[in-house]
Amino acid sequence: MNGSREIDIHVPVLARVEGEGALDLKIRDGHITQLQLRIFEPPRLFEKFLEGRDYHEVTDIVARICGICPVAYQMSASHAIESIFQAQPGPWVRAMRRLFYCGEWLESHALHIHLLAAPDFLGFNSAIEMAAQYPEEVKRGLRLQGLGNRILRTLGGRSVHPVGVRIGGFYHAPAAETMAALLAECRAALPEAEALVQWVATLQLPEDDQDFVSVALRHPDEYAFNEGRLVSSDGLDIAIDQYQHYFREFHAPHSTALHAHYYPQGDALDSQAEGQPYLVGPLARVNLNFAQLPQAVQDNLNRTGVTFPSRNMFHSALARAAEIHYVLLEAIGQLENYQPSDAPYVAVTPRAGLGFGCTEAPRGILWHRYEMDEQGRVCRAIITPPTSQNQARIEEDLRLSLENLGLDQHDEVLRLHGEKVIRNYDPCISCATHFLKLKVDRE
Amino acid sequence: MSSAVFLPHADSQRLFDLLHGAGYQTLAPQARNGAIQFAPLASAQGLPWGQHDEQRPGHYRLEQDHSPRAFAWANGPQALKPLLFAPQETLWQVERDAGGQMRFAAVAPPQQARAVIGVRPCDLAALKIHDAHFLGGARDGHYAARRQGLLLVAVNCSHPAETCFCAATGDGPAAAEHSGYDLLLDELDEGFILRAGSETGRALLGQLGLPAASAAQAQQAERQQQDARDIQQRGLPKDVSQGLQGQMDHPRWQQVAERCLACGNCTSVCPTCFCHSEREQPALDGVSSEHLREWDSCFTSGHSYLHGHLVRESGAQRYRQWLMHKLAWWPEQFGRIGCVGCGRCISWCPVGIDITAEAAALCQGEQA
Amino acid sequence: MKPTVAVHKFSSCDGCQLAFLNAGEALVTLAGLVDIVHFAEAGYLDEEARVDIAFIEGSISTPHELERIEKIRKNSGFLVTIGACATSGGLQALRNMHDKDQWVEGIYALPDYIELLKDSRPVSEFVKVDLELWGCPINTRQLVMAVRALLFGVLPLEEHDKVCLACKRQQQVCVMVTKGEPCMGPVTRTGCGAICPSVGRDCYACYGPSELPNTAAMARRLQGLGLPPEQIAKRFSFINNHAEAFREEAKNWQGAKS
Amino acid sequence: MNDLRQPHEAEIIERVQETPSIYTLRLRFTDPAVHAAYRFAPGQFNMLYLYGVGEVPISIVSDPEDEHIVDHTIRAVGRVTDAMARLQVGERLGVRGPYGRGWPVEQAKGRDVVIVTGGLGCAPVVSVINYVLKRRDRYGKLTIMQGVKHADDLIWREQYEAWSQLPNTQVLLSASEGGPLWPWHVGHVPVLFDKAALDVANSTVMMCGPEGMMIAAGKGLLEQGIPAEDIYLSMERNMQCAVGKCGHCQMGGQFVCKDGPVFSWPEIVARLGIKGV
Ligand SMILES: Cc1cc2nc3c(=O)[nH]c(=O)nc-3n(C[C@H](O)[C@H](O)[C@H](O)COP(=O)(O)OP(=O)(O)OC[C@H]3O[C@@H](n4cnc5c(N)ncnc54)[C@H](O)[C@@H]3O)c2cc1C
Ligand code: SF4
Ligand code: SF4
Ligand code: SF4
Repeated sequence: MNGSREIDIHVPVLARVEGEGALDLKIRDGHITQLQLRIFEPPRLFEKFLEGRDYHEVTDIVARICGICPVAYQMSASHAIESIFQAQPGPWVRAMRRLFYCGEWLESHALHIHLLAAPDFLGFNSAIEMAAQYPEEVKRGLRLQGLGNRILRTLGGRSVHPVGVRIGGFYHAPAAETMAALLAECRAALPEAEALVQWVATLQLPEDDQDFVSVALRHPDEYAFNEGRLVSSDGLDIAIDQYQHYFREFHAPHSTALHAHYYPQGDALDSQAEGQPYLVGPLARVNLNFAQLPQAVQDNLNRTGVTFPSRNMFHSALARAAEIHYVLLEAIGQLENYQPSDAPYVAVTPRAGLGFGCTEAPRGILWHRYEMDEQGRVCRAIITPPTSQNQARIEEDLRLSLENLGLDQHDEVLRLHGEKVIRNYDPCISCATHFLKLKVDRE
Repeated sequence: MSSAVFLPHADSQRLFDLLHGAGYQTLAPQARNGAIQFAPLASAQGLPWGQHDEQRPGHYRLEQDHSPRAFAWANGPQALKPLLFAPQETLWQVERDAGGQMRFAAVAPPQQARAVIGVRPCDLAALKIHDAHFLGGARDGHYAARRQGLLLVAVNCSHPAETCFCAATGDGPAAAEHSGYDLLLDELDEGFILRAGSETGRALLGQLGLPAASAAQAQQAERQQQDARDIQQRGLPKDVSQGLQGQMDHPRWQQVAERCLACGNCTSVCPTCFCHSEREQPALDGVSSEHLREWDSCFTSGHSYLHGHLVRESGAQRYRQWLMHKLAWWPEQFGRIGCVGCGRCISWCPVGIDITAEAAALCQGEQA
Repeated sequence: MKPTVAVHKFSSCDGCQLAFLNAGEALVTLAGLVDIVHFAEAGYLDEEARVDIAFIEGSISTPHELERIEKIRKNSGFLVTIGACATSGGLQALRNMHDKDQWVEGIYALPDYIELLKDSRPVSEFVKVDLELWGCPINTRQLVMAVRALLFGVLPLEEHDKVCLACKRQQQVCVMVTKGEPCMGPVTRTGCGAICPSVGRDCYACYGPSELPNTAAMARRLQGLGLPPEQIAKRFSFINNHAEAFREEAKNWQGAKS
Repeated sequence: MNDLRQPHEAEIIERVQETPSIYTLRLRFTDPAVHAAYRFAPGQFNMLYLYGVGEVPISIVSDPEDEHIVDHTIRAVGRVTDAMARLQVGERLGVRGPYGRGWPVEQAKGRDVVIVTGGLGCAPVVSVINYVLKRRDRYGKLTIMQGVKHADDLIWREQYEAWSQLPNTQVLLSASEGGPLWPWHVGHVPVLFDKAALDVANSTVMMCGPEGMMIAAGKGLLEQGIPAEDIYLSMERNMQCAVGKCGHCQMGGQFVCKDGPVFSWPEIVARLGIKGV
């Protein structure tokens, strides 16, 4: 009926996403002729700043790439540099890193669900508006977020740009009493996390069946987040140092962030062809590693009636809630076994070499590559954050879901749905622009 | 002098138990984060057995060896100061209702009888000064509340640090009678000689029913005290207060200011510094507010701020205020210099500025 | 009438805005005390609105950002910069010392699209700033103190003492004296709560220079601790590298021989 | 009684705008018992507390025998005093005090009183002027000397004119920079001393103002032959506690808050004129 309508939708600043981006959509003759998630955050050239800096400065620098997931940056960098220095931090550090990471997932996921995403599904502009009608839900969200922050502070001194991390481990080991108090808090919060999963399932998550490739870390013994191999839903299974053979970043003209594509056949480095979009993040992880979630988390998820792997991108919200449940259980486990350590880190000896680190940031895999000189200074660094990896997928999803919704819908409906789709990824635009690639093909 | 008794190291716990039995919480020195610090301690095992402190200007290291002693070190960054004069506390709070009416309420520090084990003679001397300052004139209620019921178990120094000069100020290394302790210890390799300095101390000591210390033990303690006195290298110029008068324009102030970070670490660790500022901390919703006080220092700009200008703008002026107050002006206020020779300001100055060296240079007049 | 508030983002990591979003219940209280009209991340969009108080996160690093900040200044009664990026140019001001054109060309396939001002600069170099909250990142306590004071109609107290004072008030043990750590506390502005020494490490000056920072004496001390000139320069040339006191001291050591 | 450092609530019962930046607050404690027990001497000061913002030391300018009121004349210069300027009648402040040692009004009995002020005027001396004027028979001649930098800086012009009309009272004004409408003297305060015809053996001098001015005036007065013990000055330093504990107001060994703010010349002279003390 209005198939010949000309629709131009321009959302100059996307609300409730981290960092600033815009959405441009042009529809001509019932077809999307232009669709861009434009990221105009000025690039901050971090990888360049890293050059020449000492290894012990790296964790403090990379934290500044992103205020929302600084821990992920610190962890990927630590792993990469430790691998070059051939340092083995040992089980205490590994356990505390998992706990630390739990704090970041909890804080970031709770923030996204309550402050950024839920208003979409309940019809509000902001969580603060929403709080008038859903005070308990919003408060529960703030409490969970606060608990995540407290876990981060216990090990990191503060929750944003934590200062407690060093190459080799942590600067200090919290006192046993501090950890006992934290344990009590986590136990008390567990029922809230369980309830949260059920609550998210009651939200009107749109039905939207799509085909996509999920990519995440997998670890043989645990639900992976701080180490593992890279696997995909179409059968990829590689070591993290192989990443650049299967994934490649490119500069899309409409964006200051680099996009990434997946090359299932490998040889991404010298391929002339375009690769394909892929998904990283909570839904990718739950889709790939559902079986490794603790039974309680699986049962709780199963009670929602949604089955994983899921092809509905909007089930990301549910995956995020399930991960909150999971990290609380994981944190409780680490805290129950806590013993303060006299050696919260291993001393490292700088060496020259090349190393890789890949961990699961709240939004998905965060891949680092470092070249160091023999004094332990950075020669070159490449950092690939999750949001740039998701960007091609977000644009693909936008196209598909808007078409599924029907392009004859009202502008306002299209715009809202488009924003909803984007927010569902919890894109972290600040991160996305904080990197730059040093080697670019210029054909 | 009250009679001395002997407590073998193996029975050290009896001292703790005695104090707990009398209702005291015990605070004692412990090796924490690389320094000796006072903290609650219930078991004698937690004492810093075998720890030594190596102190030099701007330098403090703890080392562990097989010494059988618990007090084979000089001191840590704290004296009694933080236990009585809290680094940060709420003095009072106020609520305001919708009609603008204010209700002020006192905030009392917790009431708890505390016993501090391991107080040094210089700490006792500093305490006397703080008692005069905070309890004399307008009484400071918060200090008074913490001071009340504080039991002091002092230990004479057998291992002064290189930075110590209490012998020069007359405040150590052995505690004088009537210097304020309830119990006084001399530590020997095999245990402690104990004596009481107050009625409370005597009563407590009586309960232990310990044998008298032998003459040989007493002699050993005395020799040890003498050695501790002799070993000290630093000192203050003779008549330092007099010597500093008229040196306000000395070029040395500028020279020291070139090294001084004006960070206030010296004033924070000094057991006699009492400066503090007050600050308001209103709740976000505006219905209540807390009035805080916190340690301040003559090295901050706020210390001498007057509307529109600072009385002490430069590092030289600020350093001069510190040293002159300690050594030249304090006698006007308290009848003695404000330095008890503990050496903390020397060790804990990040750049190792040495008050004894500065005083000596200044007292020599204009030659720097 | 409740005062109107906007939170604007420029070149930054979003970390300072989190002082709002991580405030917990205080965020709800705040929303009751003021009218938030623009705060994209929290869901409020009215960039062009006139407001009583504007909080600015991030440094000015593109021509578009320069236009925006000028407009915001015109529309705002009281303008507060939050964090190192907005108050001193941030970590990314490191690029001010390099030839970025070359960088960007070497990096992006389509460099024309990437418009950059020559430098990353603090807001105060372009428009009048009424209050600066230093820190990378600022924390909720600083924010609450500032908002509360402004609601009372007074200027917030400036916190510019050295980190050492806060460190000693918490009875932390000095990491420089006991471990020889190259702690920047003696020249760094307080406000963070001395968290680095409290976890046993050196302060790296993320709150910027304190009042009366004796950077020369600090640098010589670092040298005494065994740092080569290159590392001394890097101590000053870090999170607040563009703040004058640090920038000047760094210059004294860059390229110097040990 | 409460802790010495805890304020009592007081209500503003009257407010006078003296000049665009100077205002007077007339206060009464809301607790009648507190009000009844409150006593002060001229030259003493209170700590005024503005809810949620902070405290400032402010002199008391009303008459100590007027039992109903406590007046404070305040210049709006910064955080606290600017915000206090917005308070209206009926609003409340916290007050604690009185603190410090005031003017030597007892020792001055039967003698001439010489007031020397400078700069932008000085509230503390207003208290003593009012005190003397109210008890005219107890004191000899009252001489008020004020020096300002620029003619325009003189506030309370009418007030000075009114004082100058009173019997046995002399008002002398000088400006370092005069002007066409400046009928008085030009130069620093000491230029006034010759005009004052001081009875040097029988005068008590009370000074308040910038330190530099007080030093110059004090030296001039000594030259005139006034004994040092008869010269008093009111000092200003940062104050937090006002009870001699916080250490901010120290000038050498003196605590301005409790040993002063009024000092005799011999007590404080050693500390005057040294930058940084
Ligand atoms: C004994 C005494 C009596 C005084 N009497 C009067 C008077 O009668 N009328 C009058 O207008 N002013 C008087 N003052 C000066 C008055 O106290 C300051 O102008 C006032 O404190 C400025 O505070 P503010 O917050 O408005 O200014 P800001 O410059 O914003 O000062 C911030 C804070 O610094 C401290 N501070 C600043 N200046 C001074 C100062 N001069 N003395 C002590 N603390 C200071 C206060 O805590 C103040 O709140 C007196 C000062 C003293 C010491
Ligand atoms: S001045 Fe220095 S040596 Fe003297 S008591 Fe204070 S800290 Fe100790
Ligand atoms: S003025 Fe300085 S030296 Fe004197 S007590 Fe205060 S802080 Fe210590
Ligand atoms: S680097 Fe310094 S200023 Fe920053 S958090 Fe650490 S102690 Fe505070």
